[in-house]
Amino acid sequence: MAFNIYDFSNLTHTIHVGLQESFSPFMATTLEWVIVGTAYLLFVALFGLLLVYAERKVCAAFQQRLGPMRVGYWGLLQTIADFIKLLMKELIMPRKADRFLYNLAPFIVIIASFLAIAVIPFAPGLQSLDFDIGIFYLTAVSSVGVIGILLAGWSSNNKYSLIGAMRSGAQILSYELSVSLSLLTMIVFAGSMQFSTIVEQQRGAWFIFSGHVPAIIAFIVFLIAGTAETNRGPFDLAEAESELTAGFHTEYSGIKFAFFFLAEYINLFIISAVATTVFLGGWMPLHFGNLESFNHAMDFIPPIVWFFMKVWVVIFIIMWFKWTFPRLRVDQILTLEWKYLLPINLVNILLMALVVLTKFHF
Amino acid sequence: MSEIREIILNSDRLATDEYLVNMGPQHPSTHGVLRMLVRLEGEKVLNIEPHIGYIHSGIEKMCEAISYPQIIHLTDRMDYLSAHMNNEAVALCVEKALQVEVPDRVNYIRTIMDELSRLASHQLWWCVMGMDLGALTTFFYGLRDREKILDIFEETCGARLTVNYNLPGGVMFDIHPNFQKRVKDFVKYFRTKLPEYDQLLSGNVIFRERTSGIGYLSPADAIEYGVTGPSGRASGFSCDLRKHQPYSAYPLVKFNEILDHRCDTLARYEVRIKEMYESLSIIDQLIDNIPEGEYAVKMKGVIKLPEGEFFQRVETARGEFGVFVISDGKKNPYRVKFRSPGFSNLFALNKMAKGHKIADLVAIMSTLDLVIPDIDR
Amino acid sequence: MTNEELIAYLTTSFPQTEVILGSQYVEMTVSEAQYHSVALQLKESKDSSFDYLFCLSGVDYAENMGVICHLESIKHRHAMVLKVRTADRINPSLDTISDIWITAKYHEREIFDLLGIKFNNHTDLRRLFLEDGWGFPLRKDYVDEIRIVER
Amino acid sequence: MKSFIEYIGSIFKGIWTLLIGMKVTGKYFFTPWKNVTQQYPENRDQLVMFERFRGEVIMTHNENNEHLCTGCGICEINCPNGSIEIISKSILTPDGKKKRIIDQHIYHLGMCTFCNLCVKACPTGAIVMGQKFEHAVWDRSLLTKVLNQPGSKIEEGVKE
Repeated sequence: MAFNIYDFSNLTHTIHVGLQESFSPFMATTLEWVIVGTAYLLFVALFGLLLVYAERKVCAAFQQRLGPMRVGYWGLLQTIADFIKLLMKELIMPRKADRFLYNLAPFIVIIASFLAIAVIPFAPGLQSLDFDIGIFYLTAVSSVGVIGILLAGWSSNNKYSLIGAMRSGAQILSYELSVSLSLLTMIVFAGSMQFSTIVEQQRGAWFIFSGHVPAIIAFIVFLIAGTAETNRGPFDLAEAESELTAGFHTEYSGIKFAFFFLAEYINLFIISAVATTVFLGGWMPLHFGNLESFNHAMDFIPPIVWFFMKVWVVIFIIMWFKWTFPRLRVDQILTLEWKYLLPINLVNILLMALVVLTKFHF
Repeated sequence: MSEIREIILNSDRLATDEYLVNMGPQHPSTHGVLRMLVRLEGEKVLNIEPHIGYIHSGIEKMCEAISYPQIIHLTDRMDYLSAHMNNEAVALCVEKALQVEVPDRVNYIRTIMDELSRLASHQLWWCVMGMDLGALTTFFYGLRDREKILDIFEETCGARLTVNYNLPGGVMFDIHPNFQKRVKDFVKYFRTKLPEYDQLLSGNVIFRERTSGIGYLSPADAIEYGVTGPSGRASGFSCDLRKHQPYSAYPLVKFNEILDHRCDTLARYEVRIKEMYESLSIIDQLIDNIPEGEYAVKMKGVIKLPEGEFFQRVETARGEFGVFVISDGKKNPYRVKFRSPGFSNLFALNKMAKGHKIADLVAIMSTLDLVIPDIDR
Repeated sequence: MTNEELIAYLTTSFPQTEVILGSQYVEMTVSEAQYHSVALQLKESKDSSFDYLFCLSGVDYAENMGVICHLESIKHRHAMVLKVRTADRINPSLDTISDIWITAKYHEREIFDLLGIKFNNHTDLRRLFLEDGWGFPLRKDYVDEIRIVER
Repeated sequence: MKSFIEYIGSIFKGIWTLLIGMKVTGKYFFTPWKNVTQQYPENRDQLVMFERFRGEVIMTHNENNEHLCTGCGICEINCPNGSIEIISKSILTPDGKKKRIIDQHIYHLGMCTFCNLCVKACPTGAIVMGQKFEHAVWDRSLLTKVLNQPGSKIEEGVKE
C-alpha cells in the first residue's frame, strides 16, 4: 500500500481497487459506503468532542480561568465523561409533545451537518464528494438543519422552545443569503464551484491575498454570517440562555440533546472549513512570491496539517467573538443582515467582478 | 396590503393569540426566585405581572421578638449585596433614638465600608448585566475584582457577604492593621480595571444598540413609583440620600450626585459606572484621614429604646433603604418596617418594559438590579 | 419648609387634624374619613407638594390598626408623617391612596397581606407574599405553633 | 450623500468598538499566567483564613484541659437563633459551698449564622470564632457539638 502523508489519493485508490478485485461490484460499493460512513462518523464524534473541550478551555482562558482540570490530564477526558453522562441520561418527553416530530428533529439537524461535511476537502485525495457544484450543494444542505430546529421548537410544546425556533428560523433564512453571496463573490473570482478546483487555484496565493480588498470584505462578511448561521456567539438568539432558558432544545435531554449539541459544533467546523477552503487556500501551504527556501520549508508540512491549522485559527476567531460580545436583539439581527451585510455584499460582488475584469489581482 | 392583513387577522385558521409565559421562579435572568407572568404577542411584551413571596422570610415579624443588636444581623440577609449599609441603617436608627454620639473614627470606617460594599454590589451588577445581555466573559471579570473587596471585608469584619460589622454605638472590631494598605491597593488596582469595563461593554456597539432608548421611565413616574437609587437618578430623580440627608462621614466628603436625564437602560447603566468612580474618590478622601479613637461607644448590655417612632434612611447600592422602628420602651421593638429599595423598583418594571421585546425585558430587569430577598424580606 | 413652618402650615390648612412634632418628622394624625382627601390635598397643594411616598407601613396597635405614610416633597425637600387609625380591629378597612401615589398600590397589598387591612377602591387587592388562607402574621395575636418558636 | 457617509462611518466605528472589546479579552487569553483560578482541594495547605474569619464557635482549652467558661448563659441570651444551649450543674466546692458550673455547652452549628454576638458578649472570653470552614457532614446530628471537652474544668481564677 502506497501511503503518502502528502497525497491520500494513492491510498484511497488502492483501497478502491482492492475492494473491487475481491468482491462483486455491488458488494464493493456497499463496503466502500460503509467504510466512508464509519470514517466520517468517527471523525465527527471525535472532532466534536475535541471542539467542546477546546471551547471550554478557550473560554476559560478568555475569562482568566483554567477550565476543566479534573478528569484526565488537564481535563482531557472531561468531554468524554460528559458524553457518557449524556448517554446514560433518561430521555424525557413532554406529555403533549408531538411524538414523531419531537424524535425526528435531532436527526434532521445532525443529518444536515453530515451531508455538508461530505464535500469538504481535507487533503489531496481526502474528499468523498467532489462535484462541480460543490459550493451550491453545501449552501443547499447546510440550510436543511433549520428545519430540524423549527421542528424541535414546535413539537416540544414549550413556549420558550417555540420562540427560540422562530427566532432561529428568521435568523438562518436571512443569513443564508449573506453566506451564499459572499461565497458567490469568491466563485466569481475562482470561476468554479468545484472545491478541488478552488483549492488547486490557490496553489500560488490564497484567495484572501490574491483577491485583496473584495476578498477580505467577503471573508469578514462570511465570518459574521457564518457565525450567525451556526447559532453561535453574539447571534445565539435561538438558545439565548438568559432570555429563553435554552431556546429550542429546552425540552430535550440525554442523547437527543447531545445530537443538537454535536450538530452545533459540527456546523462550527463546517463554517470554518469552508472559510479555510474558499478564502485561506484549503490544504495549500503558505507561499510567498519568490521566497524559495521559505516556500520549500512550508511544503514540508503535510497538507492535512495545514488544513486543520487554518480551521483551528478560524474556529478560534469565532470563539473569540462568542466570548466577547453581548447578544444582539432579534430585530437588530435582521437589521444587521438586511441593512448592512446584504448591501455590502452586493457592492462587493460588483467590486469583485471589476477586479476580475480588469485582472487587478495577483 | 391592509386587506390581506384584515383577512389574516379575521381568519379562524390563522388566528393570532397572546402568549402567557411564566418567567421564573427558576429562570436564569430573574437572579433569584421571582416569577413574572409575561403576556407576549410574539416577541413583544404586552404586560408583566411580578409575583413575589417565594422567599418571604418574615424578617419584620422576627424582629419583633429579638433585641436590637440581633436585628442588625438579620438585615444582612435582606439585601445581601449591601449588607453593610443595611446594618448601618439599623445602627444609626438606634443611635438616633438613644441620642448617642459615635466617635469620628466609627463614621469614617462606616463610610469607607459603605462605599466598598457599594463598589462590590455595582461590580456584581455589572458582571450580571453583561451576562444577561449574553456577554458571558464580563461575569468573571466583575467577580475577579469583587473578590478583592470581599477579602478586605473578610480580613476586617470576619465574613465576606453577611458582614454584620455594625453594632449600636460603633462597629464590632477595630479595622485590621492591613486595612488601609489593602484598600489603597485595591483602589489603585480598580482604577486600572474600570476602563476595561468600559472597553468591554460600555463602548461596545452591540451593547449601546441593545440599551439606548429602552425602558423609558419618566422623572415623574420615577417619583410616583418610588424608584430610587441609581435607577431613579438615571431618570433625573435626585434622590441620593448621601447628599440630601447625609449621615456618617458623608457630610465631610466631596462627591457628585450622578444624575442622568435620558431615563433609559443605558442611562441607568452609565449612572452606576460613574458611581463606581465616585465611590473610589470618596474612599480616596477618607482612607488616609481615619482619626484615632475608639471604635465603639460603650453601650448598656441590654439596649432599650425610648418609647416613640424612629426612622432612618440610608442610601444602599439599590436605592433608599429605610428602617422604621416603633418602640414601646422594651428591649424588643414593637414593630419594625423595612422600606426596601427593590420592592418599589420592581413594580416600575411593567411601566418600563411594556411594548419592548423579551430581550429588552431582561436588560431592563438587569439595570433595576433586583435582589429578591430584599423585595420579599 | 422647616418643621416649624410645616407645623404652622398644616395646622392652618387642616384645622380638624392633630399635628405634633415627633422625634424626627412632623406627624399628623387624621381620622379615617379624612384620610384620602387629606392625602390628596397634601400631594396636590403647591405649598406642600408631597409627591414622594417613601414608606407606607401598617401597624397593629392592639386596640385598632394603623397605617403610617412617610411623605417627602422632592420640590421643597421637606418630609412628614401621615397617620391614620382604623375603627375596627378585626375587619379593618381604609380608603386606598394608591390612586394618589402609585407605589402605594404595592405597599398596600403588602399591608393587606401581613395585617389584613382592606383598602377600599384598591384596583388589585390580593395577597402579595403569602398564600390565600394564611393568617395575618404581623397581627399581635397571630399564632403559628409550628413556625414560631418561643424562647 | 451625507447619510451615506454616516452609514459607512457607523460601520467602521461599530467594528472599531468591537475590536476594542476583543482586545481586552484577547489580552487575557494570551497572558494565561495571570489566571485567577484557585485549585481548591489541592491548595488546602496554602489556604490560610484570616484570623477574624468566622467559621464556627469554639471554646479554647489550655494544656491542662481547662477552659474559661463559667456557664453564665450570656451567650445563650445573645444568640439570635437559639443555636447555643447551656446545660449547667451544681457541684460542691472543696470549701463546702454550692456552685453552678458548666456541664455541657451545646452549639448547633446548623442553626448558627456566624453573627459573632455571642463571642462579643462573653464576659470571660471563653468562646472564640474558629477558622475552620469545611463543615459538610453526612448527618445533620453531627452539626450539634459540645464545645467543652469531656473532663474539662474551669481555669483557676476566672471571676464569676
